[in-house]
Formats: sequence, C-alpha cells, structure tokens
Amino acid sequence: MNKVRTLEFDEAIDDALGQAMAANPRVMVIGEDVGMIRHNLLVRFGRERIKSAPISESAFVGAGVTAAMAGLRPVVEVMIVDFIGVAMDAILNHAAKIKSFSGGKWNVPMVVRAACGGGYGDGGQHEQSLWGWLAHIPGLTVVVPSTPADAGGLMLAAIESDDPVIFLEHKLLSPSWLDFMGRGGRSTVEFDVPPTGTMGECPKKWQPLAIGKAACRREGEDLTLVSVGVGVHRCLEAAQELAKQRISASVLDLRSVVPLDKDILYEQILKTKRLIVVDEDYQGFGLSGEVAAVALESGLKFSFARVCTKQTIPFTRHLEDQVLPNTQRICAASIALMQN
Amino acid sequence: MNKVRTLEFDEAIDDALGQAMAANPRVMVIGEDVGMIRHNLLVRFGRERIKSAPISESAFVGAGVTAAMAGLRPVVEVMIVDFIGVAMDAILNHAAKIKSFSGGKWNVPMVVRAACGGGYGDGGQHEQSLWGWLAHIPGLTVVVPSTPADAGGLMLAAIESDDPVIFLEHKLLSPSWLDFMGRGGRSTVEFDVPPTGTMGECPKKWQPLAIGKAACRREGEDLTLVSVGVGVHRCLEAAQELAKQRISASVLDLRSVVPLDKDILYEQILKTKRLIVVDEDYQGFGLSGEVAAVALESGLKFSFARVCTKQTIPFTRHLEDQVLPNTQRICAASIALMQN
Amino acid sequence: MQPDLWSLYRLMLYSRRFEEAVAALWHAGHISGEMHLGIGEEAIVAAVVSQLEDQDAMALDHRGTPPLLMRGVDPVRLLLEFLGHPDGLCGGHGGHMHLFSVKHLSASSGIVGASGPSAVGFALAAQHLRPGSVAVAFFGEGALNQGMLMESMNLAAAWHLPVLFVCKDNEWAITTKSATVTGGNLMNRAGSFGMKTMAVDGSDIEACWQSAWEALCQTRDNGEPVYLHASCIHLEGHFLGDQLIRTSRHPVKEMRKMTGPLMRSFAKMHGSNVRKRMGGLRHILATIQNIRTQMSIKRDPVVILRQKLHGEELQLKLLEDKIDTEIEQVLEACGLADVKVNDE
Amino acid sequence: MQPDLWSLYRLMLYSRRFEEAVAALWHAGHISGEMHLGIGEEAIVAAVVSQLEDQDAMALDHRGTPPLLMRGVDPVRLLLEFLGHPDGLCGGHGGHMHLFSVKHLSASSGIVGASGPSAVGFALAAQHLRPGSVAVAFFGEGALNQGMLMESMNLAAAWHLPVLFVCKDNEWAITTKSATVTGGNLMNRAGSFGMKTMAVDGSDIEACWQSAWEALCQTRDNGEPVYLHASCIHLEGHFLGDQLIRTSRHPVKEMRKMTGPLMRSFAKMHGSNVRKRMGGLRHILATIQNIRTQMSIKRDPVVILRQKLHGEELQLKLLEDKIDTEIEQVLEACGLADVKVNDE
Ligand SMILES: Cc1ncc(C[n+]2csc(CCOP(=O)(O)OP(=O)(O)O)c2C)c(N)n1
Ligand SMILES: Cc1ncc(C[n+]2csc(CCOP(=O)(O)OP(=O)(O)O)c2C)c(N)n1
Ligand SMILES: [Mg+2]
Ligand SMILES: [Mg+2]
Repeated sequence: MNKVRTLEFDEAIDDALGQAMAANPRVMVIGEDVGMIRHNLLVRFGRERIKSAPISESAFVGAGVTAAMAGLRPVVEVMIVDFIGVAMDAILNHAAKIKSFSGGKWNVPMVVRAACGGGYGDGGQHEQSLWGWLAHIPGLTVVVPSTPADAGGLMLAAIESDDPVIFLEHKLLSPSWLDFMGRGGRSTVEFDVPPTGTMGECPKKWQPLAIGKAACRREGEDLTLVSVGVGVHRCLEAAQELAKQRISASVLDLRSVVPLDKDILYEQILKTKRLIVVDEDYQGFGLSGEVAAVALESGLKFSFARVCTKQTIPFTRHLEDQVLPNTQRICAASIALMQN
Repeated sequence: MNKVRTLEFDEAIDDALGQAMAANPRVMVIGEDVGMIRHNLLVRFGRERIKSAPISESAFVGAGVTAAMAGLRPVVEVMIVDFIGVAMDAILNHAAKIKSFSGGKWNVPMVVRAACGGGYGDGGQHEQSLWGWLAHIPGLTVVVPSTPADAGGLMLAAIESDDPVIFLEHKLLSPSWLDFMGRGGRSTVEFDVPPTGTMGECPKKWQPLAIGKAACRREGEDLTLVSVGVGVHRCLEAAQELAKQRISASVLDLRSVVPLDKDILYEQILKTKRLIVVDEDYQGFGLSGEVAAVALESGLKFSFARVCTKQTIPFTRHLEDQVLPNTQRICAASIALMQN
Repeated sequence: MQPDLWSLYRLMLYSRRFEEAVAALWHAGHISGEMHLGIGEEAIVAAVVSQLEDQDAMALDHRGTPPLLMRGVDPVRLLLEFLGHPDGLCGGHGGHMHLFSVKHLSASSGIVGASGPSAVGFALAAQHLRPGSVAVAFFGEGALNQGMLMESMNLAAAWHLPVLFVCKDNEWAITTKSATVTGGNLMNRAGSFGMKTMAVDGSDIEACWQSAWEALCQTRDNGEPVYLHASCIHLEGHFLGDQLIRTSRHPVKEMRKMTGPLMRSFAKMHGSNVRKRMGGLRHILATIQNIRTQMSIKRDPVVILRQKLHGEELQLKLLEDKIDTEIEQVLEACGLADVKVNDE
Repeated sequence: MQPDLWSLYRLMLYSRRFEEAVAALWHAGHISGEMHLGIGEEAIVAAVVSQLEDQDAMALDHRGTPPLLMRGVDPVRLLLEFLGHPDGLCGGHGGHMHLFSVKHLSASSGIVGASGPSAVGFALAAQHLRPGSVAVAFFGEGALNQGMLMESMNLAAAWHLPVLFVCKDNEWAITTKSATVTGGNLMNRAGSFGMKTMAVDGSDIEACWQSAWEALCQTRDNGEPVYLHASCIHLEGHFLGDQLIRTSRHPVKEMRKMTGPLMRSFAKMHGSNVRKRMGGLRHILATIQNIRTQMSIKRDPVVILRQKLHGEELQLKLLEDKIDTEIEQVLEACGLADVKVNDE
C-alpha cells in the first residue's frame, strides 16, 4: 500500500511537482526568484529546469503558452495572483483560447501557479483571490486546494492536464509564502492559520487527484456551506459553532472552481434546502453567483446567502478580518438563513 | 423644451463627449488612432485634447489613472475591450483600488471607453464583451448602453462621475465601429443590426443619465428577460415572438452592470416569477450568476434560466450566431421555463 | 551563399496572387470580419521563411497568410479557414488572425506584440527539445511600443534563446504614423537589449535574403537572439476596406461623406481656439495625403524582383501562368470555381 | 549651484531614523505584512526630492517612505498608516505599499513598474494644468524589465512630457541578481527611447544632488523626459525579514533549517545529472555569498555624508539628537512612547 507521511501544504505541492519533474523531463518551472523560492527543486533539477525570470510577467507567461504548445510542460509562477494583471493578455487571449482557435488541434498544457489570499495584513494589491474572476474565461481550469494531500494531488493532475490550469495556493495554508510575505521570521505576529489545512497526511507516491470533484468535508442536514481554500476551514469552524446551536451544516469543499462539481452540489442542496457560499474572492460576478445560478438552473428551490469579500481588502488587520469571510459572519448568515 | 434630433449610436456618444469637452477643458481623449477615429472631435478640440497614443495600453491606461487623480478627466480608449488584457493591471490594481487605498481621499475620474461584442465574424480575440468580468472588480462602474439616447446620456454621466467608469459600446450598434471592423465599406455583407439600437432620438443638449437605473423596455406578466446592449434588442424581438404564443415577457435593460438596479429587478421577478438572463458575455461567473444571486439573496422564489455565451467565440459566422445569444435561443429557453 | 531568385519569386508571387484572391473574396462578402494582408511584405517574409528548417517555429502577427503559405501550409485549408469552413486549417474557428499549424510549429495572434512572447516560448522549447532549431517572431514597427514585445527581447537575450525578431516596418500602425508616437529609433531600442541588430530594405529580396541568412546563422549557431529590421510598404493599407485607402482612391466620394460632419464640428461653438482646430484639420489632411504618397511609392517587392528577372520573359510567363492556374485550383477546391475574384 | 549638505543630511538622517523605528516596530509585530525600506537609497531620493517644487508630482514604488517624508508628509500620519490606524495617511486602508497624498501629488504602488505609467499621467496633467511642473518616477533596476515601464519611457518621450525617471539600481530584485535576467545595459535601454540619460553614484549625495539638479532643470525647462540612473544598496535587504539577510546574519541558525531538506532533495533519486544539481547548489550558495559581500560594502550614503561633515562634531551631535527627539515625539504621538524600538 501507498505509505503516508505528514507534509506541510507547500511541501506537498513541491513534492508532487518534484515527482512530476523526475518522471517527465519536459516539466519545468519558470518564474521570478524561483531559484530561491524553489531551492529544493533547484538542487535536484538544475537551473535549466528551474528557470529564473526577469520581472516580465507578460513575456514569460506568454512564452509559457507556446512553450507548452511546443512540447514542454511549464509550471509558470506569477508569485501572487494579484500580479497576473500584467500578464492577463497571455491568459485571456492566448492560454484560454488557443485550443478553440486551433479547432481543437493544439493544446496548452501549462500550469500557472500563484499564491493567493489574505489574512496577514499586506493590503489590497497583494491579498486578492481572483479565482472566480479567472473562472469567467472559458478555456481555463481553476484549482484551489485546501489541504496538503489535495494540493499535491491536484498539482500532479494540473501538470498532467492537457489544458491550461490556474493553480492557486492560499498564503495562510502555505508556511513558506506566509513567512515570505507576512511573518518574515517574526514570532511577534499571529495569523489565524487553519491547522488541518496547513499540515496533513500525504501519500509517499503521489497520484493525480481528478480535477472537478468536490469533497464533502462534513455532512449536515440544515444547510450547506460551500467554499474553497481557507474558506473551507472557516466553514468547518462555523459548522462546529452552529452545531452547538443545533444547526447542522454540510461543508462542501469545491477544490476546483472550474470545473464546478455540480452533482454533489445538487445533492447537498436537495438535502438541506439552504445554501451559503463562502468566498474569499470578491462577491459580485463571481463564484457565489455562479453556484446560485447553477443550482437554480437545475430547478432546485432553496434559500441562499453568501459571505464573501465585498470590497478592496483594507490594510489594517481588524478591518481586513471583517472584510474577509470569517467564522462569525458565516455563523450569522447561517442563523439568519435558518430563520426564513 | 429640449429639442430632439435623430442620431446614430456612436454619433450620440461623440456628441455628448464633445459637449463635455466644450464645457470642461479638463476632459480629454487618449488612445490609439483617435486622431482619425475621433476626427470630428479632433477638428474642434485639437491634438492636445484628442491625444494619439502608441500601442502601449498598459502605459496609457495607467497614465490615465494618475492624470485623472491630478485633475484631468481623461476618456481613455482601448479600441476594443479584448485589448484591455494588456492594460489589466492598471484597471485591476490601480483604477479600481486607489480610492480605497487612499482611505477615500483620492478619486480616479477616468472613463475607459471600448467597443465590444460580436456578430460580424471577427473571431474570439476581437468580439468579447467582458462586462461581467470587469464587474467582478470592486471599485469599477460598468456601463453598457443599448440606445443612442442612453449612450450619450451615460457618456456624460461617466465623464462627470468621480470614479472610474468602463464605458462599453457594442459594435453592432455603432455604425463606425461596425464599418471599421466588419463591413469595411462593403455592401456585400449583412449583419443582424437592431435598428432601434443603432439610431434614435436624442436631446439637443445632453443631460447626464443617472448610472445604475435600469429601464423596463417592455412590461410582461409571465417572465422577465434581463439583458444589456445588443441583448436587449434580441430580448425585445424574442418577446414579440413569444407574444404570438401567448407568453408575455418583460424586458429589462440594465444599462449598467455595476451598479445593478436591484429594485426594478426584484419588482419584475416578483411579478413574473420567472427570470431569464440574456448575456453576450461569457456565461460562467458573470452577470447571469450575479443577477441570480442578488434575486435569491432578497428571498425571492423564482425559476431561472440563462442564454449566454458559453465558449470562445468561433470565427465562422454560422457557429458564431449560435454561440452568441440569439432570438431563437431566448424563445426556446422561455418556452422551456414556462413549462416548469 | 546566393539566393535562388526564381524560387523566391515563386513564393512571393504565389502569396501575392493568393492574397489578391482573398481580397476579392473578402470584397465579395465571402470572408467576414477584418482582413489584414501581407501584400508588400513578401520579400522579407520569403527571405526568412524560405531559409527555415524543419523544426523551426514561427510566431505570427495579424498578417500570417504569407509566412504560412511560404512555409508550406495547404493553401486550400488556409482559404477554407478564411471562409469559415469546417475543413479549414482551424476548422473555421480561428479566422485569419488566429491561424495555427501544429505541423509547422506556427501560431498567430491578433494581439499586437504577442508574437514576441510566443517566439520566446517556441525558442525555449527548442532549447530543451529541438536544439539547433530557432523561432521567428514577425511583427510591425508599431508593435515595438507594446511592453510584452520589449520584455520578450530582454527575455530572449537574458535566456540566450534562438529567436529571430523580424520587424516589418511600414511606418504606419493603422492610421498612426509610428514616428509620431515613438521615441528614439527602433534599431537602438532592440540593440539596447544586447542583441545583434541588422537593417535591410524590405523591398529588395536579395538584400533581405542575405540579411536573413546571416541573422538565422547567428541565431542558430550562437543560440542568441537577433533583430532584423526591414522597411516595407502595405500596398493594400492596414486592412481591406481601410478608410484611408478608400479615401485616397476615391477622394471625392469618400471625402463627401466625411466633410459635412467634419466641417460642422470644426465650426461648432465652444471648443479650442482656431489655431488648435486648424492643427486638427491639418493632421487629418496630412494623414490622408501621407497615405497617398506612400501608396504611390514604387516599392512593390514583387514588381522589383520581376524586373530583376526580366530577361527571361518566357520563363516568367510560364511561372506566372502556372501560379494563376494553381490559385484557380485552390479556389475550385474551395468550391469557388465560379466566383469572379478579379473585380473589386 | 551647490547643495546645502546640512539640510540634505537632515533629510537623510531623519528618514533613516524613521525607518529604523519602523523596522523595530515591524519586528515587534506592530506592523503587518511586508515592509520594504529605503535604507541605503536616501542620497538619491533626498537629492531629487529636495529640489522639487510645489506642484511637482511623485510616482513611488514599494519604497515610498523616504520620498514622502522628505517631501514633507506628516511623519505621524505616515507611521499611523503603517500601524493601520484610522488617522493614518490613508486611514489605515493602504499600508506602506499604497501611500497616497493628494496634497503632495504623490502616489505609490506595490506593482513593480507601475510608477512609470503613474508618472506619465502626472506629467500629462502637469502639461495641461500646471505648466512648468514635473513628475518623478522612482523605481528599481528590476522594474526596467517590466513592459509598462518601458512603454512609459516611450510615451514620455513621444508626448514630450516632463518626467524624471529615477532608477535606484541596487543590482538585486528580491533574490535575483538583476544582471542575470537583464540583456544589454540599462542606460542604453533608457537612452534608446530618445531620452537624455545620466548616471550617478547613489551613495554620494553631492554627485546625486548635482545630477538631480541638471536632470530636473532639463525636464522642467524642455518639457522632455530624462533618465537618471543611481547605483545604491539596500542595507536591510529586499524587505524586513529577508531570508537572505537572515541567513547572512545568522548563517548557522538559518542554514541549519534549510540544509536538511536541501541536501535530501539534492540527493534524491530521479532528477538531473550531478553537474546540473551542483549548478543549482552553487547558485544558492553564490546568492547567499553575494548578499553577504554586498552587505559588507561600505556604501551607506548617510555614513558617507556624515564623514564629509565630520569637522563639525558639535553641530552633528545637536542635529542627531534633535532628530532622535523628533522621532521619539513621533512615536509618542502614535501612542508608542514605551515601545522599545532599538531591539531587533
Ligand atoms: C494590444 C493591441 N492593441 C491594439 C490593437 C489594434 N491593432 C491591430 S493592428 C494595429 C497596428 C499594428 O501596427 P504594426 O505593429 O506596425 O503592424 P502593421 O499593421 O503595420 O503591420 C493595431 C493598433 C491590437 N490588435 N492589439
Ligand atoms: C508586477 C510585479 N511582479 C512582481 C512583484 C514582486 N516584487 C516586489 S519587489 C520586486 C523586486 C523589484 O526589484 P527592483 O525593481 O530592482 O526594486 P528593489 O526592490 O530592488 O528596490 C518584486 C519582483 C511585484 N510587486 N509586481
Ligand atoms: Mg506598421
Ligand atoms: Mg533592485
């Protein structure tokens, strides 16, 4: 049987990535500072395959697209997803469209890897989530893991996918990113890090985890909480709180925003008749709306609420904590929804 | 009384823009080829205020942001909204965020003007709509007029707005853009141009049209069709068809995607209990989802369907016509919705 | 090394005739949307493409027809693509700005400047998987103001990638004289990234071929980027139906439509002072005049090459007839046998 | 013209002490997120900012503290901003990478390269509304690989805008030696857009002042962009808590954490050959070594200027004490009177 071991979230990703790189010489990593950020991979695969880039995201993400078309399997890092703005044309008009433009004849097996999310006080240009935004563009797959085991398995699947995959790792789950951007070696700061998200059992040998399958993290009867990434852990905490008030909540971890696992969503909504989407990405025109629409389209009748980020994320920690979905807001929304 | 006259869609916009430029020397136009594309404004306001730019969208959209902060009222043209990808950082991380970052102390009164939409066979990198995508970003106003009178009034309001406004003009409504990109002077091609959208009565002196007020273009009892831009005209056609089958449809023209006019939406849904969103922008994670979520949040119960663009727009005309929302698809969805 | 002018003439003329047929089909309404031709660019394109090797890659801009034809893409499938036919090169999904051929490692984009990153990606893959192969980026001078293209030059230089950057400088970007929105000079700009640069008269196929030969050798052998700057002219304007070309060809008819609104606007109350208004007007007239002048310049590379070959009229006639026949066969294969393609 | 070295020393030292206090507060956990200091850049910043006039604008990068302080932003409100206080410069909404002052026409961004477009916009507004005023863009050498900054240089040149582009070249972009990812040379690159360029030793305030004086005169008088390249050093590394600095300061402790996984990965089955693995390892060691070397170089502009003023110890002491007191007062006003700021 496949042995297990305990890994941190980012270790798991890099471990799976390392396995993929060992198995396939076409897999390579491109990005700013990857020589240091991925130093463990660097000393195993060398500088040709862990390729440090200048601060030229539009060029190297764009280059990733054709490199992938021409036979490589690039994992292109844009550090944090907020920086994808400067490379958006490569994503919007190239990565996402070339399969369609070529009449299905040419694929873009590229992974765009980026840290995302807030909760450590870095301000609104560095803490965005943007998964729902990217998901709007047809042709992209968008993956947002919430545990180390999922993160490794999904990274492997992303690399094996023949289509472009955006792989987002939340900074609160990833100790190295959190240290890089929030902690900086300090013991004087604290973050609300979900322990089960940041460390967990992982297989010794990775298997790709099918993209597009949600996981029901908790079964409940009264309402369904749907989320991704750190939000899943906030939901689980909220569900525990709610249980004390005799409200039984399901918690659904979508794991990928595109494709959406509709079946499990329908199932849960059918059962609980109440749906709350918890989304750290911006509220409007995003994941919460899509989940609502998908459920409505299927003819389900249910009541609905959402706990999302409604505005630019403020720098100051106490406002940030209110603006990002938190357990209190989830509980309050749940209780309100139970009353109608 | 304010006299009226008949103008084409793009004439109306430029006329209102000219009025604003005459009234306020701080209003200026920036963009590629604006010297020719806005030649009528050029001969009235000169080259300093109709400023031709190199093919450097990230620089000149970014420059528009601070120019606006420093006292100008720039109307920055990115030709067609598809090209906004290369300038996305200026929109996502600057235009939309600076008011928030500055603690509300600094505004960005910039208008980003772009042609959008398909229906003339130019392929998937030149026919996108993207209004629901841009709407995801908190801090932006997104305006999509469907008639000449609205277009002029909304342009004036956009210029007067203290916050960044994305102003999208559909190419099928705008004769000059359609000639530029689709017709090229030919009499040998035909397009399904909605006549009431492309030409209409306009006031002699423009008044700003309050942004965020939808218009009910047709009152019905059985279902509500919600759309913007060309979609509104497709809905009106569909409503006529449906009337023959004794289905009475309301048609709601949102006019702005952000802000959404929720009140009129609630009113119509409450009355008709059936909602169909018709959206030329991509289906997933966009306008249709947001409308669904907003209505659900308010506690309304209704059945729902959507007719949107689900994929990269194909070049070939007959596939394009199927992929973009058309009257047949709207009718079919309406009839299906009436049956459950 | 010496070029084989006859085979180059063949490539160039074939491309010319093909695009003339495309133009006719477009005017006749058989092709939708915009249509950017490479008419006028054939020399530099032929010079480069004819010297590519099997595994070399091409990153194309919005004028992808000539390079693809010269690279050997099936003309029938290319034309079917323009016609939106399911048997087209891309199943009718791409259209003329989005042409892709896996076999020829060729990708286009309608986004100005995008051929830069695209070529870098191809070259990176070449470095890893096809050592000794190169990637070519074709673009116009206007594209050199697009950040991603400048970034790509740096990236190619920093990563030591075999990219040949080919700038086809027609001095115009749609209706904008590029010099009016460009600081410095483009040879310096490209050179400042640490690349070797070369300039050539893009209407002279022999010079183009020679430059391309040197540039490709350098790129291929040293695994370093090279910049090749070729002046050229777009005889059909920016795209088919180009308003400026229409105006310059039918000044009375087109100006009549334009003049009324223009003069009304010029004379409108409220606005800038007369000097500024005059400046605007002058700009428009100068632009139209400029295009007229440009169009009348005798820099057609196909004509110039034909003059070089002029001693051999018989052989020329044979070749030209053969190409006409081939184009007719292409049209026939596309089900367009009875479409008259020579009336505009 | 001659600079007033005393007032420049005052500006620089004040900024230095302020940022040292910020560093202490950050280490003590009072400030969240990243924190990029301008420690080491004070000379070039003081040289430029001290010569700005009332309506001039500043486009700042992620090291906005020194320019804003030197421009006269209230230090209490600045510090309160870092602390996330509602009375902060931006109400606590911005944080140190997003500092905005309407009064000082100053805007920052945490997006590398964004100060380019930002300065162009300021200069465009100046051209229309405040003729004779200029806009300054501050950025690092790494930012010059960002397309929008290159585009901005072209735009400023093409539009004849009064922008002073100031590159603070510390040779590093986070952990990347910029030379390893940059083709050509940056003076040429900037110059290729048709701008006048100047280079200066950024640790020498007199030279900086002189260059800034010339550059600003030219920009202001001719309404044309100028590029000023200043070498400098970041004594605190890229940002506070910089892993490389930590490792270079506490090699045993930090390397111990790093070494285990590194060596295990180095020795792992499957992967590249030993030569390539060694290359990777060498790269990491060289990077750490490089940082150590850089840190030990004596190029602190504040120290160097102090040496120039060293005859006047009494006046120096008075000034230094005064600044210490002022900083204490700032801390007090921020409610941090009893926070020890000198223990890291
Ligand atoms: C990013 C972007 N901006 C604008 C356009 C619109 N556009 C298409 S072609 C063109 C001019 C390109 O000029 P140049 O690079 O000189 O090429 P040419 O057309 O002259 O061959 C422009 C502005 C575009 N396609 N993409
Ligand atoms: C578009 C973008 N890419 C990457 C980053 C991450 N980043 C922040 S600072 C920095 C290095 C900047 O180097 P340089 O311009 O030399 O300035 P320095 O920090 O050395 O002053 C990087 C890569 C960013 N903020 N924005
Ligand atoms: Mg050109
Ligand atoms: Mg630097």
